[in-house]
Amino acid sequence: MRARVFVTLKQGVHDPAGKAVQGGLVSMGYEEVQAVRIGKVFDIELADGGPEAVVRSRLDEMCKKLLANMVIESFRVELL
Amino acid sequence: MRARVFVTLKQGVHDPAGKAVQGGLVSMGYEEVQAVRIGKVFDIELADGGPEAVVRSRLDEMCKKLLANMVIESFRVELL
Amino acid sequence: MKTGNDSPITPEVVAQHGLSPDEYQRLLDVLGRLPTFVELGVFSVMWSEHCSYKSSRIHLGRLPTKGPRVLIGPGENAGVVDLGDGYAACFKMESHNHPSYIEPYQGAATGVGGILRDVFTMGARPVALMDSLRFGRPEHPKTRALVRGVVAGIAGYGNCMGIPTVAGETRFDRSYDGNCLVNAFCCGVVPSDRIFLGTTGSPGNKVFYVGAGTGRDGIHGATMASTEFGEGSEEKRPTVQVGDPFQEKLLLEACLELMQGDAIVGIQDMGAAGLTSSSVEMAGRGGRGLLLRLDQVPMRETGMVPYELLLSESQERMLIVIEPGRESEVFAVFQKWDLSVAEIGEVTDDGVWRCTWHGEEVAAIPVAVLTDAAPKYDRPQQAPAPLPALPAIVDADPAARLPTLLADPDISDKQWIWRQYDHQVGTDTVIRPGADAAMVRIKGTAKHLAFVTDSNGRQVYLDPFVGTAGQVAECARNLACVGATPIGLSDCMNFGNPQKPEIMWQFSRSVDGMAEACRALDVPVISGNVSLYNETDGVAILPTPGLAMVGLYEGATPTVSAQFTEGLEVALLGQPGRGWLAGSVYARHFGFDRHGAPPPVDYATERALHDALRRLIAPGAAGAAIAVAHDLSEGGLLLALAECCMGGVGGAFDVANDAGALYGEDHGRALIAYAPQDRERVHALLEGVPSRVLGQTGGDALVVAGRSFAVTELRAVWERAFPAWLDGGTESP
Amino acid sequence: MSAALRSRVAVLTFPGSNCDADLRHAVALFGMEPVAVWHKESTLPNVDAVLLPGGFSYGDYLRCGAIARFSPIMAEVVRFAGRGAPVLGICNGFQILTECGLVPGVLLRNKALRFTCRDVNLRVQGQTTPFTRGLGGAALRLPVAHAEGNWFADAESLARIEGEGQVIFRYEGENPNGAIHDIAGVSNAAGNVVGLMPHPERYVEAALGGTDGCGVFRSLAAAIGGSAHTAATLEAGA
Ligand SMILES: Nc1ncnc2c1ncn2[C@@H]1O[C@H](COP(=O)(O)OP(=O)(O)O)[C@@H](O)[C@H]1O
Ligand SMILES: [Mg+2]
Repeated sequence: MRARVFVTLKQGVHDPAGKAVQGGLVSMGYEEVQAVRIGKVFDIELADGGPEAVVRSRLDEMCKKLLANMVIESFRVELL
Repeated sequence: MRARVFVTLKQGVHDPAGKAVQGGLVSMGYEEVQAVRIGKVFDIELADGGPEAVVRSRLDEMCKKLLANMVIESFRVELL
Repeated sequence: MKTGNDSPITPEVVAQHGLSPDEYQRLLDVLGRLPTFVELGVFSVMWSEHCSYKSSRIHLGRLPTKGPRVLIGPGENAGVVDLGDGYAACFKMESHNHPSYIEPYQGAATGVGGILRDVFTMGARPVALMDSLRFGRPEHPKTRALVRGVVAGIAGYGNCMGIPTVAGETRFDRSYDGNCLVNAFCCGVVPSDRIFLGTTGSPGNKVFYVGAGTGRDGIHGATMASTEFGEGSEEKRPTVQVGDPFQEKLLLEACLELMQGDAIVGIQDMGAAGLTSSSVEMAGRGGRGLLLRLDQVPMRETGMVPYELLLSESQERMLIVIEPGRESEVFAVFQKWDLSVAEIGEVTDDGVWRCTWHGEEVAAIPVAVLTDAAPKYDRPQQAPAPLPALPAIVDADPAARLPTLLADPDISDKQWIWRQYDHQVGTDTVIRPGADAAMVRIKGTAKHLAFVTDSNGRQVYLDPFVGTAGQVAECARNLACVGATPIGLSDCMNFGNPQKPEIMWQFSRSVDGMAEACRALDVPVISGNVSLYNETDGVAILPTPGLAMVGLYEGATPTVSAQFTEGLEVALLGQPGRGWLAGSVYARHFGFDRHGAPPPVDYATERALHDALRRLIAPGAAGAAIAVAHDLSEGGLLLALAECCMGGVGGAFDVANDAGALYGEDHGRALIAYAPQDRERVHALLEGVPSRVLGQTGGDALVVAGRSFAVTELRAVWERAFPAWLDGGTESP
Repeated sequence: MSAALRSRVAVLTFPGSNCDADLRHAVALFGMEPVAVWHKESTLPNVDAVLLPGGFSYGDYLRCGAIARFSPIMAEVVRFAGRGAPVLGICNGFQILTECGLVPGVLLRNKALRFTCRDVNLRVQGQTTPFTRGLGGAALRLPVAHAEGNWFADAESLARIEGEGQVIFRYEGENPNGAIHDIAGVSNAAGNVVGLMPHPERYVEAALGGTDGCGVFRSLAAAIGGSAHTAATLEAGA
C-alpha cells in the first residue's frame, strides 16, 4: 500500500528558497516565472494497514507529529 | 497560470533523509512504514505564456536545467 | 485605500495589544487624543517590555558602562571597544527565547540573524558568534526536539553567513521545561574612525529601506516576547519569522560596501517591532522627526496595510539615512547585490513621527511620546523566603562519582553541537570550541580577541548578587586561561515575570552583583538585552543572566592548551579553597540543587590569579612558561583534571578523597601544567599567587584520590553521553 | 619576484560565497596574486588559474551550486577549463563544478543529515593535477565543513572515474559524509579541473591548527609559474 504526503508552507510564511529559485529562473531568461513555492513530497510504502479510515488517521498523526512542522506548514495526504 | 512540478530521486539513488524519516516513524510506533522517499514539489506562478505546448516545453527546460539534477532526479510537470 | 485605521478600539483591543488600563490612560494623557488603530499598534510595541525596558531601565543604570577603551556603550545597536592601532571591537548579546520555544529552528536562526545585523549596522564585519542555550530536563518530552531545532537553526544561519560560531554553553534544568533560552552573541571588528550610528542628521535627509521585502512575519513578536506563556499559547501563536541567511549575507556585503564611502548619515537594522522601532529609535537619537511613506515600502505579500507594515518583523531589513543627492550610490550598491531598495521618507524638523499611506496620514506621534514618555516602573521587590541550607552529604567514596558527573548533561562533551557550527570559516580561529575561551586573530595585526559566555542559573538562584558576581569572575578567569585581558561584557538578562516582587528582586540583585564584579575586575558593560516573562503557567526559569565577555590578547598566537601532554608538572593556582559544595554539580547529584549559598568571590585573589595566568601564557623570549591552563569551575578540581586528560594523556595527582576537595566550586582557582625545567620561571612569574604542585602528567590513567581511571574510559563516558541521549548513541558526534 | 611577475589567480565570488576572502589570503601567502572576480562578470581577467570558493551560493537553496552554475562568469570558466587551464572548486565550489558538469558526480546530503565541521584524513592519488603535483600518495589532514558533501555517481560512471584515475582525494579512516568509495575529491578526464570537499585554504598556517593545505597551493604555484601568462610577463620584464 502506498501513500503520498504533500507538505507545503502555510500561506504568508516566507519561502526564501522559493524566492531564490524564482530569481534564478528569471535571470536564466524565464521571465514568465512570477513566484515559486517549494514543498516536500513523501512517498510512503505501508504494510497492509487495515481499513482506509485507520490508515488515513495514522498518516494524519505522522504528519502532525513528524512530517510537517505544524507551526509553519500544512499537509495533504493521498492514498494511492 | 499555475504549474506544479514534482522532482523525485531516481530509483537506486540513496535517500538518507527518507531513510531517517522512515526510521523515525517506526521508532515512534508506526511500524507499518516500510519505506519513505522524499521529493520536492514546486508551485509555480506563471505570467500568461501563450499556447500550452509552449508553456510545457519551457517548463520542461526549466526542470532539466535547474529544478532537477538529471543525474539523480526525474521530474513531472502538471499544469493547473 | 484600506489603512487598517477603521477598526474600533475597545478595552479588549487595548488588552490584546498588551497595554494595561493604566498604560492606556497614560497613552491618552501624553498623546492628548484618542489614538488611531495604527497608532495603538505602534504604542503596543514601543511600550512593550521588549522595546521600552520599562521594568528594567532604572536598574540597568547601575551597571558600569564606561572605561578607557569604551567608544560606545549601551544605547546603540551594539557597544564598541577600542583595540588600539585604529581597530575596535563591536559586540552584543541578545535573546530569542520565546520565538525559539515556538519554532526552534526559525526562532534560533532569526536570533542569530538579528544579532549579526546589530553588529554590521555599526560598520563592523562580524568575526565571531557565540550561543548560550538553556533547555528543560533531558527527559522532558520536548527537550530533544528543541535542542535539535535550536542547534540546527543557529548552524543554518551562522554557517551560511560565513561567521564562525566559536564558543557557547548549554545547560539543562527543569525550570526551563516550558521556556528554553537562546541567547546569541556576535562580535565584529570595525575601524575605530568608521563607526556608524543609528541617527538621522539634518532635516531633509532621505530615509531608505534596503534588504528583503516586508511580509506578515512575526506581527506582534515584540509583544509576544513580553508576556508570559500559558496553556494554549502554542495554538495562538502568530506567524513565525522565517530567516533567510542568504539575503542577510548579501545585506551584510552591500552595507559594508556602501560604508566604504560617506553617503550614510545613519543606519539602523529592523529587529523587534521592525519598521516602527527602528525609525522611532533613529528619530529619537537624532532628536528629529521622520516621515515614512508606507506605500513605498517593498512588500513581499499583496494586500498589506499600514498596521501590518509597521509591526511586521520580517527579517533581513535595514533603514539608511543619507544626505539628499547621494541616492544613486545607494541604488547602485543594493542593486548590484540584488536587494530591494526604496526611498521611503525623510527626516523632518518637527520631532513628530509620521506615516502616510498613499498620501493619507495614518499616524502622527511626537517621537518623545513613544520613547521618553514610555512607562518606567520601579516595580516592587521582595526577597524570597530563605532557602534550606545544604544538608551534610554522606558519601564514602566521592572520587568514584567521577564517571557519573562526566556524563551529566551539563558537563558532558558538546561536540555534537559545535561540530554543526562552522567554527573555522574566516581562517582566523586560533582557539576552537571546547577550550575555556575561544580566540580569533585579526589578520595583519598581533591582536587576538578571546570570547567566553558563562552563566550559572543555579548559583544565581541561590543568591542573585553573589551568583552573578561569581559568573563575571568566571568569565574573566576563562579569558585569563587563554592569556587575554577582559575589555568588555555584554549581558542578556533572562528572568521571569517582573510583576512578581521576588522576580524583580532577583533581577535587581543580579544587576548589582554584576555591577560590583565588573567594577572590581575593570570590565565595562557595553551592551546587553533583557528578556522577562520567561514563565509558563506561573513557573519561572532560574534567574539567568547570560554573560558574554570579550578579551584582548596581543602578541604571537598563544600556544597554551587545556589538554595535558606527557611529562608536565601540574599545579593548582589560587587559594586551595574551602571545599564549597553548595550550588555545585556534586550537590545537585544528591538532589540538593536549591540549597545553600553559592561560593563567594574575592576580587583581589581573582585579579592576582588572572594577572599571573596572563604572565605565564605570554610568549616571552623563551616561549610561554606554561603549556596548559584550565580554570576550575563546575565540578571543581576533579572535573578540571579529568577535562585536561581528554586529549588522551593522564597523570597522577595528590588530592584527598574528600568531596569538598574534589568537587568544591570555590572561585579564584586554575590548573596549570609546565615542563619541569620551567618550574623556576613559573614560580617567578606567579609573583606570590599561591600554588601547590599536584603531580605529574603521563600515562593513560588519571590516578587521583586513591583511584585509577582509564583515560579512554573517562573520555568515552564524557563523549558519548550527549549524542547517546539525542540519537540513541548510534552515531559519532 | 616583483608583483608584476607574479602569477595571477582568479577567486570567484558568487552571492553567498563565504570562503572567497580566505582563499585570496591563502593564494597571496604562496606568492600568487589573487584577483577577485564577481559572478556577474562575463569575461575573466588575464589569469593563470580559477578558484571557486566555499560558502553557500544562493543560500544552497534548491541544491548546492545549482543556481550559481548559471552565473554569467561560469560560461567563461567552462571555456577556460576547456583550454586545459587549472580550475579548482572547494566545497561549494566543488558543488558548482559538479552542477555544471566540469567534474563528475553529485553531492548529496551527509549521511548523518547534519552539517559537520571536523578534520579528516585524506590520501592523494589518481592522475597528477595542477593542484597535486608532488603530492601523489601523500596523507593529508584537512578540515571539512559542509552539510552536503556525500559524493555519489552511478556504478558505471564510478567504475570509469576510478579506472581513469579521476579520484584525486580519498578519505582515510573516518568518512565524514557517506561519500561512495570514500571519495573526497575528483578531477575531469583531462586532470586540469579538480573539485574537493575539504578546505586546504584553512590549513596553511600553523596558528590555525595545520599546514597540510600548503601542498595544494605550492603545487598550483609551481604549475602556473611557467604558464603562458607568467612566461610572457617574465620576457617583457627581462
Ligand atoms: N542588560 C543590559 N545591560 C546593558 N545594556 C543593555 C541591557 N539591556 C539592554 N541594553 C542596551 O539597551 C539598548 C537597547 O537594546 P535592544 O532593544 O536589545 O537593542 P535592539 O533594539 O537592537 O534589539 C542596547 O544598546 C543595549 O545594549
Ligand atoms: Mg538593533
